[in-house]
Amino acid sequence: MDTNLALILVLTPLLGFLVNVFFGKSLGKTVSGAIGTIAVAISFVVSVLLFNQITSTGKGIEVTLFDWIQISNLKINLGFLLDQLSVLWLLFVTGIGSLIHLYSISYMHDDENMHKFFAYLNLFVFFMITLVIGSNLLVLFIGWEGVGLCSYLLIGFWHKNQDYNDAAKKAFIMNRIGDLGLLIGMFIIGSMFSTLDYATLKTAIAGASNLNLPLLSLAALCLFIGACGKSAQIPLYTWLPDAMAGPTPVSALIHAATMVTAGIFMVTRLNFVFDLATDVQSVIAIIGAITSLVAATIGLVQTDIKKVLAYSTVSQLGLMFLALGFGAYEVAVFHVITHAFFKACLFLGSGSVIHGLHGEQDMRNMGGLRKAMPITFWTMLISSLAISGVPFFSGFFSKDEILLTAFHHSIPLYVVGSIASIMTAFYMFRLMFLTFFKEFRGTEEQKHHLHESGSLITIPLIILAILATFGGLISLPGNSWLNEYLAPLFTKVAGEEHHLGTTEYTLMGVAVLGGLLGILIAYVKYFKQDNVPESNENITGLSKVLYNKYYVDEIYDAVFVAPVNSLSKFFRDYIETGLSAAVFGLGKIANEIAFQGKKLQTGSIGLYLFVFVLGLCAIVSYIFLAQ
Amino acid sequence: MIHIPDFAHATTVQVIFCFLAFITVITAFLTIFSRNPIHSAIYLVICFFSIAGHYLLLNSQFLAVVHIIVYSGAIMILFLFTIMLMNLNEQREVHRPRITRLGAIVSFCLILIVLITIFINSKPIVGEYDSTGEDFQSIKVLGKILLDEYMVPFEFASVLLLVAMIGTVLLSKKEKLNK
Amino acid sequence: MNVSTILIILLIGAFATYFSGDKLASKVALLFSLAALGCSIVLLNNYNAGENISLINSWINHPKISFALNGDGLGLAMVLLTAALTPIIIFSSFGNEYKNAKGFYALILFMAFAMVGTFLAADGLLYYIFWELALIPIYFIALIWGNGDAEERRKAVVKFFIYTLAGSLFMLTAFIYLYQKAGSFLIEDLYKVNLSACEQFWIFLAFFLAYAIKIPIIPFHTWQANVYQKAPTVGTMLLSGIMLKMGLYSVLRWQLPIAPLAAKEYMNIFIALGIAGVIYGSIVALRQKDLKKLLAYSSLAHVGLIAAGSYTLTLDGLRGAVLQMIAHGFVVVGLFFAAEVIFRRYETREIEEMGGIRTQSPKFTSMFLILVLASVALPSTFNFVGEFTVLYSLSQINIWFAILGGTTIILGAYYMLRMFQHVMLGETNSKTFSDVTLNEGVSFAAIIAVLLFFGFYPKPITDLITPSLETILQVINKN
Amino acid sequence: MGNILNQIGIENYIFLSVVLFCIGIFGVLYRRNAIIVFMSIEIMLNAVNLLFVAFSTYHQDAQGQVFVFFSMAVAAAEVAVGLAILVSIFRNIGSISIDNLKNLKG
Repeated sequence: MDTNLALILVLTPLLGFLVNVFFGKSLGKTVSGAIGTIAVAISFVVSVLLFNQITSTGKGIEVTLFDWIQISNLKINLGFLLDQLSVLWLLFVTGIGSLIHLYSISYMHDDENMHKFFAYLNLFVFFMITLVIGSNLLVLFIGWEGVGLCSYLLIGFWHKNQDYNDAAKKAFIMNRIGDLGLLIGMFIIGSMFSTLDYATLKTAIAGASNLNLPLLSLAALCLFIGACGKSAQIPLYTWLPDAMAGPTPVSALIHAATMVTAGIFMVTRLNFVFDLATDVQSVIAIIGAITSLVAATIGLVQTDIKKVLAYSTVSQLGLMFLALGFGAYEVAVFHVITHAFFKACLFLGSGSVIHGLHGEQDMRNMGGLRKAMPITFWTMLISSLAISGVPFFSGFFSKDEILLTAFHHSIPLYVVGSIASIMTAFYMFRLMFLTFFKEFRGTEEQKHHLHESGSLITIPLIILAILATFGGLISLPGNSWLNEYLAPLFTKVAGEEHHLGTTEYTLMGVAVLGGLLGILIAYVKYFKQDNVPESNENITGLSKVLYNKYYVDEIYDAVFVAPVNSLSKFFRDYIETGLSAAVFGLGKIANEIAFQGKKLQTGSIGLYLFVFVLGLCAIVSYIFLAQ
Repeated sequence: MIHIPDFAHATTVQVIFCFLAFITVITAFLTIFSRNPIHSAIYLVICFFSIAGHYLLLNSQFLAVVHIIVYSGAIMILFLFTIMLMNLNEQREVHRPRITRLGAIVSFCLILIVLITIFINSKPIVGEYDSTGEDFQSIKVLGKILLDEYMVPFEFASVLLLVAMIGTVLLSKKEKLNK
Repeated sequence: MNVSTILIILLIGAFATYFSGDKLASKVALLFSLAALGCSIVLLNNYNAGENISLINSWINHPKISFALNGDGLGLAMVLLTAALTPIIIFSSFGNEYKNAKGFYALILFMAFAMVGTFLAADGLLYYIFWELALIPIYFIALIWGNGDAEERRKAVVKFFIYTLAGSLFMLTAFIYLYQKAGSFLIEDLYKVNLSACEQFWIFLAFFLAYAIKIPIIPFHTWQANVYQKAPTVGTMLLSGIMLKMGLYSVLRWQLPIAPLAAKEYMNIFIALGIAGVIYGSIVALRQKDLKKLLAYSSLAHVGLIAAGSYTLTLDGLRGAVLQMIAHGFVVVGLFFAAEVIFRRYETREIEEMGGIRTQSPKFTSMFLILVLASVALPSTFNFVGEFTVLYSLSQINIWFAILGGTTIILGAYYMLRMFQHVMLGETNSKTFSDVTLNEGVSFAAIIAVLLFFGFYPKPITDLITPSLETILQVINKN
Repeated sequence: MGNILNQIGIENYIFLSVVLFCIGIFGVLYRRNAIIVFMSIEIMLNAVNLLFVAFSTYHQDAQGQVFVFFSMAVAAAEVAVGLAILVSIFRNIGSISIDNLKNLKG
């Protein structure tokens, strides 16, 4: 029964994918969209069933299908593990996935390749489910690379534009750098414990005496590099903003709500490994904090509505890693969930705006959309309040817990995180003010066509906004349902349960004030003073550096890509020809010897005979006289 | 060990041997040195006759006869015919460079010295010359061996001669021009 | 029924094809290659049922040479690869018109015959004969039916021929030396010979020269790109899909067990050479302008990794190497076929002149993309299984080997996706690109089906090859 | 019947043969006239034949003489063909000096 449920869960999206690939075109746009949506919705229903089962029994379900790869000291099954963590992930992956599928039916309706879009989305859900429910690291890796592939396909969905293709390629390759780290981490773990299975690994580590801790730390570090690639942390974050080239639902689903949280999922899944590698945990925390700050600063000056949201995503992911670095896995998971709600809502809202403006993404050409698109405005406002940490919205609780954890472990990181939060509030409201308030700054024609999107677009928005508002309820401070639910996963005793004391309330107050401060600055700057960001040429000074994302792309190009390319040219033009010449040189040497030797053949019989006689003498005397 | 003929008390056989050997060597040299090919050929005939004499001395009459027929008769006639056919005389001989002569002399001396040194150095054990008393070289015996033990090579020799004959005819046939 | 049946089928097929005339040749060849495939599957069944399918007949008494064919799991796996790829290759050529087709198809079957012989031979000299025999058909195929300027082609092909032949001569020398020691060319006897470390070193080196040129391992690869480019695609497929597996297979079957001490002693050097090939091949592939050349260098990178896996002398390394050999065989045939499909429509192999095919031919794009992804070893394709196993074995030797070898994951993705982007994506091409025909589609589908099926379920192949690899490892570790 | 070599000694025959053989070699090297070169070759052949016969007597064995017989047959064939070649060379280039026969030059 469990096996069947798991198989239905995984295979329905795959079936949807296959149907859409082979018959999508002939079925028509609406039908193919419906098939895609229903496939994911079925998975969602199954997830809910599994969730019920797990909450009632409190035990995970293990499903083993068959042997996959045999390696001498480890046997890798193709199997699934459905426990609290994976089912939680499943719920919001399939749940938000269904909503976004629904949304896409309307959003992508003008695209001639809509059936393909749904095929890819279904394939993505399939791989994401595989990633989440895999019972060992290698099955996770199937999903891990699979979602990377879907991300590649969907970023480059409009494949006629080579810039988009570049972005897609970049995403795939950067992810692969992380994947190599993940692989190496797997190798180390595999050779240390002879297993890649989570359950076995957990018992092996718990039961192991005198562990080789440095090696384990190295493994953890490698795994973290993998997480960096997928979850867009420094130094592998630059692909995510570029990934906004894809259609907006993709940005919402893959590059905000689900795929990018895979790194957090993996770290949480392997918490027993990371708990032992305390050095690596510090590294994670520091990188998380820096990422969140750097991305937030870049987000301050971006003018592309989706880029702002992209950097905001990177920044929020950084906060989650900050929490992971302190071993506060449940806090990170909590933020993943709330973030999924409000960020998906924000992206879908921005998609609605872009849809309304027929592809316009630059905020400098927006404004005053509040009246034309009220539902979009209100849902986005709610989500912005949530992400800014305004009290009683979901983001408030989760972000506050992260900062609280940070405060308990490291004041500097807490400060960095708080600054990033203030900036978040600022740029989110900058976005809101520039987009929805004041007068419309676009062309007359666009203005003429301004309209609220259809119900297929607004319904998911409303649902997500509701979730963004009340999502915080699953883990209220001091009375956390989530912590209890996830408790069986973690080895650590939940001794650090925060008592709500003065410190906590003070910190909460500070966070709220900070958020409000950010909103206030944005209000003053972009509503009162009616500033509009300068056009590209007029950006100077620090903002130019920020606007150009600290020139990180250029630096990467100069440091990694360009040398490899010139090395390639050098190899092609010199080494290859050189080696080839060396081989031909051998032939030429033989040729030359022959040419020189040919001169000995004078054709003069007398000379031949003379030499012959000499040779005869030499041989005969050697044979008879040498002894 | 080497048996040096004692000229003072030389037997008839020894005298004949020395005489024949002298003629052989001298005519051989003359064959090479005479400028006129006709003379060379005539000296060569003499040389062959003297070698036939050696054969007789060694009591192999059959070979001596065959030698005279084949060499002095057939081969030398061929030589003479060829020379005459080409109308060769000493004028046509190109004067050779000195280096060639030097080379020839050097190799002559060298190979002579080497061969003789080898022979002397190899310390041949020459004991008593045994004589079984059997007849081993009469025509009768030779014929038996030739047609018994060496039947196949004998046949092949005839084939060889036939082939050589055909080849010669083909080679000397004038090619028909422009055909 | 023993393994000689398949050889006989292929040989008869070659003659039958030649005498069937130009019109029927391709069909007859396909028929016989399918028969060979069927035969190999029957043999596989018999083998799995425990039947002895080997064959030993004495052939020449002095020197003692036997006509010995050994049908063990490893050999059978390689035979299956050959028997499965040959029909695909022949079928894929149906869209082309060849002059003197009967000779062409007969040579293909003859080459398959020689390669199957190489995989099965259990006698040193017989093996050597088959090994060299395989060279002759490809020489003519590349020379007569190749493309590009005839003079340059001749140069490239002759270079290839002489180069590989010269390498093989060292192997022959090694075999003759071994014969002096063992008094027989039979592989079991050669395994038993006791050689000093010094002798093993020289024999190892002699074998290595032959194999390094054939595989090719850098720096012996200079023939590869040119020949791949100049040969007709069928020839390139045969070369890259099967023939270079001969070299890799021989490393496992002959080189390592005969000279195990040397293999252990110099393991690191040869692994490093293989990995250098991975990195070098990947980097050179980045900037290739010719599609077939790019694929040639990608092939160089992949076989470098396979060779590195073989030289680890661990069960994982050998097993991964064999799995990767088979996977790479299918992928590379598919990729070259894709290049050919493009060439049939565009008459060019220059990447710059392509682009924008995706809008015109979505089906072809999907198939090509799957092959590209398989080539970069995406999990759930067969290549991943092999690559993962090989990399894992490398990590057991030294973690740096795994890291450096693992760069293939990054660089491979880089050059393959870059190629894919420039060939398939972008603005719609002005030249029309008709979608794949049924013939082409069937070839692609067959390859992709194999890759995906074994990607999820490699167990049949693993089970087939593991016992023979364990035997080989026992020989390696006997002292 | 006594052995004739009792009186002469095999070594004298060997010396004679060696000298004859060397004269032959000398002739081949010294002369440029192809016919004389041929004659020199005949001298060398005869030197060997002589040695055969001498040793045949020494061993009291007829085999040596049989060999001489075959060698003569071969020599006859050789001379016939060789002279035919010389004739046709002379016909073509009007000379039989071996200095002119350098077509095999590399």
